[in-house]
Amino acid sequence: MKYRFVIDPVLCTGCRTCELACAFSHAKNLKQGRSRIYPLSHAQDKYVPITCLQCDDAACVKSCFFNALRRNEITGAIELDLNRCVKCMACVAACPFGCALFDDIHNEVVKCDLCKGDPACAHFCPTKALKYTKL
Amino acid sequence: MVTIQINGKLVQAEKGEMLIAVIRRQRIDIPALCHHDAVEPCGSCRLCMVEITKKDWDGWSKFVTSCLYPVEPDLIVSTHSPRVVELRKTILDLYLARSPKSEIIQRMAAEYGITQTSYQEVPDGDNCIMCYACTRVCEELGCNAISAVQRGHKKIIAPPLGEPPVDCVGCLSCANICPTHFIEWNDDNGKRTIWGKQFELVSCKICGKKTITRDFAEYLVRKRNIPANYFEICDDCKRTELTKSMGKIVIAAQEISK
Amino acid sequence: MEKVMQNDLSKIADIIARNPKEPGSLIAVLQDIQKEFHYLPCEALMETARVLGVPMSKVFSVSTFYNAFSLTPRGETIVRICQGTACHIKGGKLIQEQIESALNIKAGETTPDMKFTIEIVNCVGACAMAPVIIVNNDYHGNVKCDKVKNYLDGK
Amino acid sequence: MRIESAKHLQQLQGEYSADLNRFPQKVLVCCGPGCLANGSEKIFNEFKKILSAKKIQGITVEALKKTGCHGFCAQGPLVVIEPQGIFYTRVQVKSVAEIIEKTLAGKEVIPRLLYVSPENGRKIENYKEIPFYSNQMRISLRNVGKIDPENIRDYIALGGYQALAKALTTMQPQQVIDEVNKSGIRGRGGAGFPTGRKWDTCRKAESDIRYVICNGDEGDPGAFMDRCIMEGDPHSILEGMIICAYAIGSTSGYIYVREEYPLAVINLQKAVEAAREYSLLGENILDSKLDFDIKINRGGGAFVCGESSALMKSVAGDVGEPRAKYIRSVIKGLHDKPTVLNNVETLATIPVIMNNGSDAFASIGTKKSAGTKAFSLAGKIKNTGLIEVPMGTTLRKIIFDIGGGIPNKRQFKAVQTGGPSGGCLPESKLDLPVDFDTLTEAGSMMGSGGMIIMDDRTCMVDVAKYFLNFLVYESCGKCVPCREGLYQLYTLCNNITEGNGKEGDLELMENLSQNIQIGSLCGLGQSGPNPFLSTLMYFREEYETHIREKKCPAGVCRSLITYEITDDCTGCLACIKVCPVSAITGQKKKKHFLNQQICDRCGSCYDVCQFNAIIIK
Repeated sequence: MKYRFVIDPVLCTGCRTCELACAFSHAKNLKQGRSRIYPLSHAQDKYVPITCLQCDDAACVKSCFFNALRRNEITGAIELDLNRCVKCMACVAACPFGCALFDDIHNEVVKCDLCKGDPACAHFCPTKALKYTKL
Repeated sequence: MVTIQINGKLVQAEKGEMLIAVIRRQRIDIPALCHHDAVEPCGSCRLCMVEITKKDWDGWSKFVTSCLYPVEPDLIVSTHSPRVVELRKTILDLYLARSPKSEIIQRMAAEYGITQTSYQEVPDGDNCIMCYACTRVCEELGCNAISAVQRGHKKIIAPPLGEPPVDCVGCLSCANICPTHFIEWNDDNGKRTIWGKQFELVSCKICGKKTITRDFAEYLVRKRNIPANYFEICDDCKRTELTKSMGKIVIAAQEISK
Repeated sequence: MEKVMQNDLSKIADIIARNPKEPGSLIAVLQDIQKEFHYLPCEALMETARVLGVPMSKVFSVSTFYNAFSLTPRGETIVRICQGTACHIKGGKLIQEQIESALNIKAGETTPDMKFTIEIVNCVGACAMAPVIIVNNDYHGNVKCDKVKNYLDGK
Repeated sequence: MRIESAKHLQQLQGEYSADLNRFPQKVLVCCGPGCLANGSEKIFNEFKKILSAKKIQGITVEALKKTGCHGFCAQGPLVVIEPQGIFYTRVQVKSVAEIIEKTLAGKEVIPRLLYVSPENGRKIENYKEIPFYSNQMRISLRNVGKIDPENIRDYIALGGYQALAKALTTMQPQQVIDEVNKSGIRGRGGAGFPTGRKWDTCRKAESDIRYVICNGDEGDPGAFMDRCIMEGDPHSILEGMIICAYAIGSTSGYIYVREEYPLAVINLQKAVEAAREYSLLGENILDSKLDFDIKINRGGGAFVCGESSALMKSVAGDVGEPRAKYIRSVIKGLHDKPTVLNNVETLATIPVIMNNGSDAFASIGTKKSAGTKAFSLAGKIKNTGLIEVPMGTTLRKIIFDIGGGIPNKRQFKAVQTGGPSGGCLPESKLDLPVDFDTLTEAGSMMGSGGMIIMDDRTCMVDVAKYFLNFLVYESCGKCVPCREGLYQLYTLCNNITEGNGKEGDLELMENLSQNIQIGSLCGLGQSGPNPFLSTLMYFREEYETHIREKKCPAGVCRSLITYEITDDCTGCLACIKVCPVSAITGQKKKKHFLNQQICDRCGSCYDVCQFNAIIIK
């Protein structure tokens, strides 16, 4: 792994630019995808951007019988190979943080793949609450 | 790495890789119904057949299913030679006689110029095209709840003894992988029914949203060592819970730094 | 499906125990059960699956794939009609029709009184005397249409 | 009894052979499938009863042998008295006492039971003089009909297991393979792949375990050569397998035998047990450090299991569906290990090659197809039975000289070879020398060796329909061209026989056939359209008559024919007696009446009428 995705909740203003960036960058057939990141509010005007933590011993990877979830050793992201996914929803149910999602628009399972090394959310985050930094 | 020729173009491929992967990487549209990356190839639909030859084969060529043919050095592949196209047409024509109502078959056949089958429609023909995707996916899961029954033209996919399958966990993988959407199921009132078997869907402890079946959750706990409590709440509520606990940490951290 | 008796269950267990406890024994076990009961009772299928460690779906698949197996009880007398090539060109089909009409059932079926079952076999290797029918274990060669009933009498 | 070494085996052969020849005469009762069906078991038991009760001229019950098929099934039940070679045909239980009294005790031949030459009416005493036998050359069938298959001593007495001893003690495995290679033997199962090359590839494939499988799943309808070898001479198969095991380095083998052949299963089982008892199977065979054992697997009754990968799946206890073979089974076969799969006849021939040398074998037959081939003759032929001839013998010689031609003064129309994967050859091809390549070129194939002879009362469209129906039923259903394609081909063919054929159907069927051939996953599908294509190639006008004129020239397709009684009827009542549906009425010496409403057009009356008074329209 050469990079790390860093979230600084203190800097998050809940502007939801990241959500938009994510949805647009994962658009298919001119339809936006479901965002893989959610700045959720835990107190008045206080937000935590929730997204996949790319766990080391990931429940989603363990739950997949088809080897569809595999770690990209360069970006550190656990990527979902849609060609191998049969939508059994095991990963969606198993992720303890609720970060494997089902996208009703494209009718497929989605999760954060760090945009293959250039996460759009971090790119567009105006406050730099989201950063993708070299180790 | 090996170099092969596809439709006249030199292409690099991984050794041992199946031809279909290389062909599709070249964005060449090659039809297939039984092929799916999640499961072992079986070569039953015969649509992905290509014509192969080599320079030293003296003009001789053979027809192979690209999903089941590992690349070899110096292979010369034609994905749309006249014989191959003729073969695909015949196969689609046969499919259309068997499953005239299947949309995907209609669409694929139309792409090869067939809108009406040349043959007699098979009496009681249904949309099951016997591609084994469902049985293979079930085998991959380790459930083996369904299998091909009988043989030849009478072959169907069914649970053992035609009764609700004991080993089924209701994960819907079979229904999802089915290229013709033939496998029926429904979720209603917290219950899921598939293959004549009824399953209880797990309700989120917090919001009550229905997730996967209780059997599948237990199966994942048993087979994949995932803590049972992971399945108690839904993904939405999990994120909210995570936000709450993260929030506490953030506030506490801010307090300390002050 | 008929309920299998208690002593039949122990018979099934004995048959399974005669073969190595491995998935590879599946066909052999089913053949032995078929031989004993003339069909495969569903309890036997389940027990076989359990003991050999083979999924029930595979047991069912195998037991419906091969001709040798039947999942429904057979009659006391099994009339097998050869439909090999030699038997066919020598009128095997007509023999089949005669037998079907004599017993009033179709090939593959069993009479309601459980006395007769008609089976079609694709060649029994007795082509020299085509057409051939086999009533239980007795071979009858050069069968004539009008004599068919004689072979079934007294059974 | 443990055979310690090759030398010990040789010594035993001397002993057993002397033991076998201690009687002045031997009685061989044929208990092949044909004779058994004609009641030869009862004849054997009668002999046994009488000979057990008293010794006749030094002959005890031990001189009585229950043998495998003698071949001439049409004349069964057969009894042969050796060493004179007296050949008794159509023997009945009541003749047994007479044979014992006259022939065994009195050395007198019973003319009534002898074979009568159809040409000159002469009675032939010795079977070697009957054209059916004199035109044959028996290699794989060398012992069938001569020995008691249940007794290993008989096999050893006739030189059995000597080839194994020779290979184990004087040859290196590679030498064995070279010898098989040089002999030019090709697989007798149908495709004709060179056996030596198969063994060589398997030996060279990297693996710790290798398997030998004998394919005894003779599924071709109309073929029964393998059955007769398995029933009549099982040890020759075992010997071939052990030699193969030595050559390729295998320790375990399987014989996959059809369950429809119960006697074959029993005899093979007994042979394996006897070979184990004599240490010809097991550890350190003939003190050569070779360990090898054989397991018998009964087939479940699926034609597709004759296909190598399907057979191997079936041996492993699975559904017999073939797999795509980009990796050949000699490299990755049973349990993914290198496997040699040979046909019964091939394996039974191996010991002869070892004994007599590859040159002797290669000198028989044709250049590209060495040796002999066993065929089963059936259908509309006089001398139905089992024969073996050198490759390159013409069809005419097989059918007319050996087979005796067509019965009932009918015309030869076609011969079907190669079972459902083969095809029908017409009269113009009768002078073809039979070998692997010429048959394939002519649009048929050798197959396992079933030959079905057809006369002018056989409809070729009906024959094609029969095979297609067979294949639709036997298709495993895995791939589309075979499952759906053959089904559609059958449907079209069926329509033609029912008078619903249309212009253009034949072209559609031809196109479909070609695509089934190239598109199917295994040999069953790839060769499935052959019966249709070969009949179309040689009998196209017959198809066209069915389609255009809605007539069946052979009078077989029942939707297209009616039977009528002409004025030639003499009122003999014969047809009335045979009509299974009582459609014919009439009085003696008066022209009979056929009720077309009741008639189901079975043709029984037509076949029985001696006055040609019944005609097909």
